[in-house]
Amino acid sequence: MDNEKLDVNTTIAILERIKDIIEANKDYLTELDSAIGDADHGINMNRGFSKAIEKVRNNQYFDIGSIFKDVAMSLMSTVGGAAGPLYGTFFMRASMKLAGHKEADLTLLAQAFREGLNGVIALGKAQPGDKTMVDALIPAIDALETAAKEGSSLKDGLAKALAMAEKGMKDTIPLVAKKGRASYLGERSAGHQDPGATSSYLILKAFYEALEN
Amino acid sequence: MDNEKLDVNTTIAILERIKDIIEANKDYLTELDSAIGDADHGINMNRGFSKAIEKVRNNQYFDIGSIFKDVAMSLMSTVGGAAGPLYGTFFMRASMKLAGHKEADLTLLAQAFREGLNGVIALGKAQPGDKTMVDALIPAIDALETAAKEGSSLKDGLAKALAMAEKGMKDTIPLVAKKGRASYLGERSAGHQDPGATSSYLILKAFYEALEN
Amino acid sequence: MKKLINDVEKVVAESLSGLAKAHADMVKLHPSVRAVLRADSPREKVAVISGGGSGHEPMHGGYVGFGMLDAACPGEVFTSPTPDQMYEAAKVVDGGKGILFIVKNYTGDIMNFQMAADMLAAEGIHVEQVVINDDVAVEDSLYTAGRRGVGGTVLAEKIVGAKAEEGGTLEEVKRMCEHVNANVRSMGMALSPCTVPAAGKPTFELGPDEMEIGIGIHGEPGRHRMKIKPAREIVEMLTSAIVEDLPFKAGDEVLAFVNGMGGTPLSELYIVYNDLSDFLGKKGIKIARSLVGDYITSLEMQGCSITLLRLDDEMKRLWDAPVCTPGLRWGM
Amino acid sequence: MKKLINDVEKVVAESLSGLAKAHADMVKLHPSVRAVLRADSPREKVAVISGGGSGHEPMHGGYVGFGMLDAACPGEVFTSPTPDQMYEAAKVVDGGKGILFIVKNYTGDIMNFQMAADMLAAEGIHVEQVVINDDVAVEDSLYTAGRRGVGGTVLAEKIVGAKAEEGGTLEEVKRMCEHVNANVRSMGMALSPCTVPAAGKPTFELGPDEMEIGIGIHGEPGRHRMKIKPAREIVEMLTSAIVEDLPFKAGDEVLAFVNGMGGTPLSELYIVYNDLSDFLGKKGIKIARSLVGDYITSLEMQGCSITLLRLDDEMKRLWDAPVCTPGLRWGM
Ligand SMILES: Nc1ncnc2c1ncn2[C@@H]1O[C@H](COP(=O)(O)OP(=O)(O)O)[C@@H](O)[C@H]1O
Ligand SMILES: Nc1ncnc2c1ncn2[C@@H]1O[C@H](COP(=O)(O)OP(=O)(O)O)[C@@H](O)[C@H]1O
Ligand SMILES: [Mg+2]
Ligand SMILES: [Mg+2]
Ligand SMILES: [Mg+2]
Ligand SMILES: [Mg+2]
Repeated sequence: MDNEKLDVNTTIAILERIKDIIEANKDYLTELDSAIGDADHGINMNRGFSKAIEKVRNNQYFDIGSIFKDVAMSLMSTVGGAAGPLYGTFFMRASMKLAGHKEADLTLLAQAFREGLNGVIALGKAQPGDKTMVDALIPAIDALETAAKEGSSLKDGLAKALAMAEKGMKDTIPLVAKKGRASYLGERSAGHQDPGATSSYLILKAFYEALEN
Repeated sequence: MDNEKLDVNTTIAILERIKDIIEANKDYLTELDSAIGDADHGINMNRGFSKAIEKVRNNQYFDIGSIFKDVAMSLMSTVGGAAGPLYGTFFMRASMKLAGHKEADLTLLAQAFREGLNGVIALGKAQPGDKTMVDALIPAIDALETAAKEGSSLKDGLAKALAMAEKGMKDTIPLVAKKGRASYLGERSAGHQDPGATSSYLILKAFYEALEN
Repeated sequence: MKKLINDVEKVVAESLSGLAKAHADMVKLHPSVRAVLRADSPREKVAVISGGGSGHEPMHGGYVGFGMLDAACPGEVFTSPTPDQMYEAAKVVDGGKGILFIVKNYTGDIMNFQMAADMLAAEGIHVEQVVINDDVAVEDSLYTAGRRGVGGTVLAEKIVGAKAEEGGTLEEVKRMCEHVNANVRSMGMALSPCTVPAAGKPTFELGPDEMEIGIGIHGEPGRHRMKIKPAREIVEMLTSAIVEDLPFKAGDEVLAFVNGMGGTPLSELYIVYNDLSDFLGKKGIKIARSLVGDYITSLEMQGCSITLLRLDDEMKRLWDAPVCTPGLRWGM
Repeated sequence: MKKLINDVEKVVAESLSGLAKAHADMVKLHPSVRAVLRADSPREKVAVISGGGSGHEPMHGGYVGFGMLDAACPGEVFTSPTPDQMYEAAKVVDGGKGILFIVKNYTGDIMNFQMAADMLAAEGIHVEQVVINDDVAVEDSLYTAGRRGVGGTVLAEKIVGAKAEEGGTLEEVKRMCEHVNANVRSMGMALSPCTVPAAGKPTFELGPDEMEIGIGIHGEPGRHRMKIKPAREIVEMLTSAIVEDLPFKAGDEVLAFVNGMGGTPLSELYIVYNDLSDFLGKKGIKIARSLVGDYITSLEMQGCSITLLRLDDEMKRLWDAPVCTPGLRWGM
């Protein structure tokens, strides 16, 4: 396992970490979703990443793109709701950038994430400030790219991305939702943190923490 | 109004009093019925006596039997449940004894009540100790007859009957119900006072109190 | 108390008015007493009449129509109807072939229907009565009120209604009703109590992890209170009591009826049906017909009841016969 | 949480299994993905497929059968189904005449159905989609998720299913679905919240004297919370919003649909229908057809929704056409 490059083993370790973090935060995410949605986000994400890690554990990989692709397919066919196709698309589009690569440095990872984010925006049509996962992902991936340009280490780059994701996530609190179920609440959606922005933050946290060890 | 004889005016005053007492105890009777029955006894009795007094108020009477008969018909067609036919029968059978009488002394009243009670027993087939209204009515009417034989005043007779009804009512508490809805509870019906015995006691109480004034 | 009502005194009247307006092609209300009548009655057949306390909707008003009831007489919530209702309803739907009263075994129902039967007999109208008493939760004895009439009543009304519709005589229709009653057993349970509108509070209390087994349909408490269990174990408890009682035997064909108490989602009733099907399968009892849904309820109570009816060919044929009522409809 | 279930992870699977066992004459389950299929499909007609989160039973699985849906794809409770479900279901029920997806307007549903449509298109199967968005409680705007699909979906599935059954082309069937959607409006309210089994607690809290107006069907909170009111005033609030929106006018003929959210007694729905009938009568709007009951629910939520569909002769004919599904049945 190499902490400066994302290789197959590191990627699998990250997925294990995502699964653990999502599982640990299942009730928290569901609670956030019950305030402004339909109380299933944590349940859905947990189901998805449990299936994804199962699939990944049972396979042999020679490039990291294939891992991302299997994750994408698992999420797509098990999460459902809005988050399923969105995260499925994120990992699918990222996997296309990573296809054939035995490892990724910060620059490649930033490119893959940008592709993923573009997929999410194309599918969900959310604008920044609409109170969705996009509000955590955009600043995080912007930071990742900047760090890559500045020649940061993978770990430092993810640390900066994570900090921006956290800020983006918290900044969703006062927003009035314009997309997804929370939008039905109109003004009443303000004052609550967006569940999808929170799960995006947690996924990035897992990337960072898995590399830390 | 004569306190030693039940004339038309006294009988109407008694009915007003029954209506008031039942209304005041509507929730209490319903609560007793909710413990071992279906939570409607107070509601049913209140509906019945409200209708009965309405009918009686709108009529002119020349004998007390006709009043009892109108009460019987009202109860029969508005109370429903078990209590409707039972109290309907009580007043109907009593009215037959009182038919044509402008007034009743203690002896005649005791005879009328005995007839009524016999009707209740014939219809409902309850034995003493089955935890029904019969458990209040039997000792009360026994006492009424004894008092009549002893030459008591109407008021004293009713006082004795009322005391016995109260005892009979309270004595239903430890009993296991054998008739009516409470019987479905088996042993669990013990420890609760029977709603029908309670309404019988309240009706006798109204007789007594109306005469007291 | 949270209810979609206007006035606790008017819940039955307004609900019946809504029923009649929504299903004017099938039912109408009696002009003077509280009774739901077939829109097309009277016809030359045995008239089948049922009734009982309200709060069990769609029973009985929802079962008035072709192939089922000719009239239903609803009392106040959980309170037997009064004799004048059955008397007046019978006078309208009587087609000269006699009348069958289907009565659930409750002291009040028995007495009120009996009084109506006496009043009608006095006018030369031939009335027969069958008392349904299928609830195995209640100990039966000559010296008690006996078993309650519950889910079996719905099946009896359908099958007996079909028998009357196809031209059965009063004697035949009555015998079929007794036959259904002899072959049907039920038991119910509740996860939560219900609230009689006029009473304003729940008929009993249940802890957050408790359920009540052997519940009736009037919000009366059941026989046992216990910690809540998985659906599979609840089904086993209820169905074991039912199967042992008749008893139902391997090879028997049954109609399996999973009934919701009013506040239970249909999805849960299907889970119960799934477990019931497994349970009966293991006993070698064959489900030949089924019914799943809210058919005899207790206001908003959460819970279910299970009813099994041992079928023969005639009962199957009568069950399958067309029926067109607000609450049960097929074949037309 | 009190529910008749065995395992929070298995509620959907076991419930579907019960549905399929109870109605084997009408429906069967797909062997590999979670989908309810017509027992007799495929046939040479346009196949109509719907789906969405579970918890709304009988919708959608209960609407599979003659004259309505060819397949239903249920997701987890309140969670959109995944594309593989619609994809595999479509491959089974495709009769070569094309497929219509009836989709409720929720971000997740839209995206998952779209993905399935793309996958099918890639294999040369012609799929059209109509998105139902009848909930007037939600402000509509190009820049938001738009209105939800609620009660109108049930009516669309019935009418569109009949159009497909009588041999309509994909284009015609799609146009009918758009026509229904253009003429239908709904609004709902809740007296109590519901509990997603896997979440274990209510989706929101309501005080003992509060109700929530403008509720959706996913236990999501509504737009206004207020003190509970008599049914008549609730009907007026919901129906005014509906009538003003289309707008419905004096002389219009409508289908009036009073829907229960799952935990509301039928008797209360009839009270609501009674008030609705009065309200529309005063406005000169004529009820030509009606539907009262639990047809699109939110688990055990107490509350109701009102849906009005402006009818024309063709919609009336298609509404009256025979339908034979577990949840809706007449004419056969
Ligand atoms: N159009 C969209 N674009 C991006 N993200 C979205 C969009 N709609 C919803 N989301 C995200 O999805 C999250 C909800 O996911 P989830 O609860 O799993 O789905 P559902 O709303 O279908 O129940 C929201 O918190 C939001 O972050
Ligand atoms: N067979 C019977 N004989 C005498 N009294 C009876 C009988 N059955 C029931 N009762 C009386 O009726 C009371 C219940 O009346 P009520 O609640 O109005 O009727 P229901 O049980 O039909 O709801 C009981 O408390 C009991 O005193
Ligand atoms: Mg959600
Ligand atoms: Mg009672
Ligand atoms: Mg009663
Ligand atoms: Mg969801």
